[in-house]
Amino acid sequence: MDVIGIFNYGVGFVIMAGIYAIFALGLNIHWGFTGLFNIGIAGFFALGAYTAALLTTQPPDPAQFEDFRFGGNWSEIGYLDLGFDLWFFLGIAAAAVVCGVIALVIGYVTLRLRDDYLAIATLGIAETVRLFFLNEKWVANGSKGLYRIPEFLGHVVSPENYDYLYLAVVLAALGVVFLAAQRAVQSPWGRVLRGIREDETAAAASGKDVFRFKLQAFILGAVIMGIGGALFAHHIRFLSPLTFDPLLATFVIWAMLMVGGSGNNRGAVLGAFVVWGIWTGTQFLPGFFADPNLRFFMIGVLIVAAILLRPGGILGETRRIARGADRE
Amino acid sequence: MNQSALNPGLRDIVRRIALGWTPAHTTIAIVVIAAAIGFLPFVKMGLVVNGVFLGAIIALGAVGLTLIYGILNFANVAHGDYMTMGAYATLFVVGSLLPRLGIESSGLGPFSFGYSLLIALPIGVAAIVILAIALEVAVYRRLRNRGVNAVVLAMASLGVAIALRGLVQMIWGGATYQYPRESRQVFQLPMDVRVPPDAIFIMVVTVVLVAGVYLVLNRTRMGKAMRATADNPDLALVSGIDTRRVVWWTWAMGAALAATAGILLAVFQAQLQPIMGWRFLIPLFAAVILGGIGNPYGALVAAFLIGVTSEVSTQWINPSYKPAVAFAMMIGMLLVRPRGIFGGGRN
Amino acid sequence: MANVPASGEAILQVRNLVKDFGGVRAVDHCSLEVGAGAITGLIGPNGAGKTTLFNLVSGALPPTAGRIVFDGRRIDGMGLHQTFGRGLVRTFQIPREMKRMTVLENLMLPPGGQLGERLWASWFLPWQIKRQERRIETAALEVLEFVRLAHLADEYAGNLSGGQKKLLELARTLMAEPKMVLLDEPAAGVNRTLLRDLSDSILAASVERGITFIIIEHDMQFVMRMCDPVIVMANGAVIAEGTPAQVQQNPEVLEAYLGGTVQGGAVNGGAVQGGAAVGAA
Amino acid sequence: MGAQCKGGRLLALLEALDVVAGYGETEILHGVSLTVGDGEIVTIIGPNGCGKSTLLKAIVGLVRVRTGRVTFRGSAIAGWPPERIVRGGLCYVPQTSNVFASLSIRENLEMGAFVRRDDYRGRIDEMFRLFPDLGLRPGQKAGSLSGGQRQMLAIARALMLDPSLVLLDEPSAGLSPAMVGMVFERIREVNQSGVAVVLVEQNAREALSMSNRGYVLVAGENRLEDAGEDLLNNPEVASLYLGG
Repeated sequence: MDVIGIFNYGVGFVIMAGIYAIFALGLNIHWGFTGLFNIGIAGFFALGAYTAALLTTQPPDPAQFEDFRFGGNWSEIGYLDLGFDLWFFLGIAAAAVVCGVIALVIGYVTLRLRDDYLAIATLGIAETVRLFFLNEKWVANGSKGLYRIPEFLGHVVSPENYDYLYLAVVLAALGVVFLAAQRAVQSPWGRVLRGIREDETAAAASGKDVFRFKLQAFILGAVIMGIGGALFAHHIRFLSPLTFDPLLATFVIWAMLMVGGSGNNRGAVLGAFVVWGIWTGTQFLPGFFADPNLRFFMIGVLIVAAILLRPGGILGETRRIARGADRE
Repeated sequence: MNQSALNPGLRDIVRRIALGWTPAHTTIAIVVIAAAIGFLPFVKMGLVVNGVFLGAIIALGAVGLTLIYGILNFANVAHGDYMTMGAYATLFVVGSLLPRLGIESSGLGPFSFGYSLLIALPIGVAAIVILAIALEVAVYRRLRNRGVNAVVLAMASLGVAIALRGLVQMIWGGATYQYPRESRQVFQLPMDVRVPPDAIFIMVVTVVLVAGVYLVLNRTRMGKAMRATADNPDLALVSGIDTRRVVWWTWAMGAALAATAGILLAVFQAQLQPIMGWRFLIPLFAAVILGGIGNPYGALVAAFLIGVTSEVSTQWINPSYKPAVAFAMMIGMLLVRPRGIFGGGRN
Repeated sequence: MANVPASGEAILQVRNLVKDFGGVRAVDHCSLEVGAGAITGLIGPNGAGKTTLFNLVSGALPPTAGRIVFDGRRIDGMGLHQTFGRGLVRTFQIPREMKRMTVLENLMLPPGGQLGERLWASWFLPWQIKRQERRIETAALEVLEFVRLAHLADEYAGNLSGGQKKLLELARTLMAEPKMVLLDEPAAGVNRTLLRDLSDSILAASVERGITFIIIEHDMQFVMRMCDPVIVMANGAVIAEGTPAQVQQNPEVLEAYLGGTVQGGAVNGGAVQGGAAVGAA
Repeated sequence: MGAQCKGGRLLALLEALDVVAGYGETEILHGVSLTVGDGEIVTIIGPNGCGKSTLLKAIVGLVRVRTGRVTFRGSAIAGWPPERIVRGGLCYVPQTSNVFASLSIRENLEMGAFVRRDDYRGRIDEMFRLFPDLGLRPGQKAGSLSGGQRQMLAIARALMLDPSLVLLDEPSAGLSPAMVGMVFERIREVNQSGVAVVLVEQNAREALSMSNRGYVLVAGENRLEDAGEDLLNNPEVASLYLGG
C-alpha cells in the first residue's frame, strides 16, 4: 500500500473506531457507572441503525421488492427538505428516541428485580429486534437488506473524499457524546449512579430513588447506543439483520470497555481504538493469525482475562479528588 | 428491595431450591391445564406434539441451567455454548474419530442416525463435563474466592461463551454440518400428527435423564448435598459437606445436560451451526425464570409450556418468532409473578 | 416501668408493630414513643428485634401489621429513600460505605434536593451545579471536621478502618440534615480513642443541631453514659423504659438478659402490655 | 478465678489460648482462652457483642484465627477448613438458619453424617430415640417444623457424627419458655451420653445451673471463670450485663 492508501485506511479505521467508541461510552453508563449488565447491545445497535436508515433512505423500486413497502417513504415529504440534510439529524434523533423508549420499557419491567434479569431481557430484545427485521420484509426488506442509505451531505463532496467529511461528522458526534457523558457522570447525577453501583441499599438509605436513577442511566446508555447505530448506518450504507451479529455488535464492545477501563470514559474511548486496532490489525498477520475466528476467540479470552487479571482495565476508574474550593 | 441485601454478613449466597408442592400450586396447575384443554379444539395437534419435542430439548438445557443458577448463584450465559460445544464434540467423534476406527453408520432402525452416534454421545458429553470443570478451576473458582458479585460471574461467563464459540468456529468454521444421517419415514398418526422417529429418541433420552436428575437429587448423598448447599451454604460447610465437590458435581450435571441437549438439538433440526446454542439461550432462560430460579421441576414444567406455546403460536404467527414468543412469556411472567410459576424462585 | 420521657414531645410513635419472617415473629406488637431531641437507647438481648425494628421504621422492610408515625405523618409502608426524605436517616450495623468513592464523595451523596441529580441540569446548568457543589463540599468538610475525619477526605472509603467507617456512617447521616437518626451499634468494633470521638460527635450533634437519636448498642457503658431514656426490648416487644438508673435496677430487665424461668416469661408477657400502655399514654 | 476442675492439661478436650479473631478489619476477640474437659458442659455468657458467637465460629474454622492456639484432642486445628474440623469430631450448631429448610428431617440428618463413610442408618434411629418428636414424621420438610423442633433437629444433625464435643450457639433463642426447658433437658441427655458440650447462652440461669463450669466474656476478653452454680450467684455478673 502506498502512503495515500495507508492514510485512507487510517481514516476508515478512525471512523469505525469512533463509532464503536460511542457504543463503549453508552455501555460505560450502563456497566461502568451503574453496574447494569446489558448483553443485548446489538438490539439497540440495530434499532438505531434501522430507524435512521428508514427515515432517510429513498423508497425502493416496488417492482423489484414487492414486500418492501414502508421504508423511506417519509423522506419524500418534500417540504421538510430545506436543501440541507435535515433528515440526517432527524434520523439520528429518531434513533435515539426509539432506543430510549425501548430501554424505558425493558428497564421498567426488570430493573426492580435481580441484577441479572436485565441481562436476560436485553438478550431477548436483541433477538426479537433481529427477528423483526428479518421477517417483516415490508419494513426493511428482510434479509436482502436496505440499500443506498444516503451519505450525509453526499452531494457536497466528491465520493473519493467523502470519508474525510464523515470522519469529521463522527469525531464531532463522539466529542458531543463524550462531553455529555462526562458531564453527566461527573455531576451529582453520576455520583448517585456510582453510589448505586457500590451499594444499592446504602444509596437508598442516602435518600436516592434507586429504581428511578437506574432507569435513567439505562435509558441514557441506550440513547447513546441509538446515536451510534445511526452513525453506523450512514457509514456502511447497507443494513441487513446479519450486520448485527452479536460478535461485532455486542461482544466486541464489551471487550473494548473491559480492556479500556470501565468506570472511565477516556478508558472506554481508548479501549474502542485499541480493540478495534487489534481486530482490524490482525487481518494483516500471516496465515493462521489472520483467521477471523481466532480474533473471535481472543475477544472472549480478552474479556475473561480482563476480569481475572485487571478488573480496572488499562486506565481504570480515576479517584475523584475534591476540587478544593475551600481547602488549605 | 432485595431482602438479602440487608444481611451483608450472610453475603448474597443463601439460596433455596423450592421442592415443596402446596395446594396453591395444584390450583394453578388445574387452571392452566383446564385453559389448555379448553383451547385445544382450536389448535393443530401436530403443533402440540412438536412443541412437546422442542420442550424436551429446552427442558434438558434449562434443568442444568437452573441447577447452576440455584447452587452457584449466577446466570451462566455460556450455557448455550456448552450445548454447541457438546454438539460439535460429538460431531468430531462421530464424523472424524470413529470413521478412522472403521465405525461408520447411519439410519439405525427407524432413526436417521446410526449406532455410531450412540457411541459418540457419551464421549461428547464427557468432554464437555471435563471442559466445564476445567473452566470452574481456571475462572469461576478464582472469582468466587475473590468474593465478586453474581453479575461479575455472569460477565465472566459471557467471555467464556464468546471464547467457546470462537473455538468452535476456529476448528469447524462457520459452515453448517450434519451428523451422518439417512432420511427416514415419519410416523403418521391421526389428527394430522406426524412424529419423526428421532423425536421419540429425544423424548426417551429426556425422560431418562430428567428421572436421573430426580434420583440423583433425592436419592444420592451428593445430590442431597447439592440441595443442602443451595439451601444454606454456610450450614453445608459446618456440616462437613465438601462444598468444592458439590460445585464440581453441579457443573458436571449442568454441562452433561447441556451437552446432551445440544446433541439432541443437532439431531432434531438436522444441522449444527456455531450459533445454535447462543440462539437457544432465550428459551432456556425463559424456562428457568418461569419455573422459578433454582427449581429444576419448575424448569421442567416451564420448558414444556414454552415448547408447546411457541410451537402452537406458529399457527398464527411467523414460525421464526418462536424465540420471541418465549421471551414474551418471560417478560409477562416477570411482570406478574417475578418468582416464577411455583413461587419457589427468588427475585 | 418508667414514664414517658421528659424531653420534648414524641417525634416518633410506633404502635402495635408486627413483623413476621416466615413462621418467626421478630417484632411482636411493639409500641414505643421517642421524644424529640432526646438520645434514646434501645437495648435488649440478641434476637429481641431491635435491628428489625430499625428496618421497619426506616422503611428497609415493610411491617406485617401496625403503624409508625414520624413527625406527625404515617410512614409505615414507605421505602428507605422516602423516609429519608422525611428527615429520618439510619446507619447500618455493618457500615455500608461506597467503597470506590472517596470519603468526601460519600458525604456529598446524601443531601436532598440537589439540582445536579437531574440529568438535564448536569448538561445545561453547570454553573449553578458548581455553586451548589461548592456549598455541599463545604458542608461535607465541616461535617468531616466535626467527626474528625477531615484528614481522610480524599481517601477511598473502602480503605478506612472499621471504626472510621462507623464515624463515616454517622457523618453521612449528619449530611442529610435529619430530624432523627437511627444508629445501629455505632460503638461495635470501635477502639477507645475513636469511641470518644464518636460519642462526642453524637452529643454535639444532639445539642448543637437538635437531632433526635435512637441508638442500638451493646456497650452498656456507652449506653448508660449517652442515653436517656433507655428502652429495653425482649422477644420483639418493649418490656421496660426509663432512665439508665431505673433500667439498671429493673429486675425484669435482668431477667430478660440472664434468662427468665417460666414465671419470668409470664412476667415478660405482662410487661408487653405494660409497654403498650406506656406507648398509648 | 475459679478452680480448674480437671485432672491436668492432657485431659483437656478443647483448649483455646489467647485467640484473636474478627471480621474484616474489625477485631472482635482480643485474646480469649477457653478449656473444655472430656464430658463437661461449659457455658459461655456475656453481654451482647462480647464475642461469644465469634469464639465458637473461630474454633470451628468459620472465622479465621489471627493469633492464638486452638487444640482439639491434642492437634492444633486453627486454620483448618470447617469440614476437616468437623470430621475430627467437633460439631457446631449455629444460632439461626441451622437446618436445611427445604430438606426433610431424615435428609438433614444424612447431611449431618456427610463425612461418614460407614452405614449411619443406626445413628439416625438413635437420634430418633433421643428426639422422639423428629422420628414421628421423618419425611417432613425441616422448614415446616416449629422453632423447638428445628433446634432439636439442628442438635441431632450435629450429633450424627458421634462427636466428642458439640458447640451450641444459643439453642434457646426465640423459643417459648416451655420449649426452652425441653431443649435444655435434651442437651443434658446428650451430655450424659458422653458428649462434651459448649453452650453459648442468653438464658444464663438455666444454662449455668446445669454446667460444670462457666465463662463470662466481656468486650472480647475473659472476665470471669467459675463453677456454674457459683457464677450464677455472683453479683458481678449482673453488673457486667447492665453496666454501672
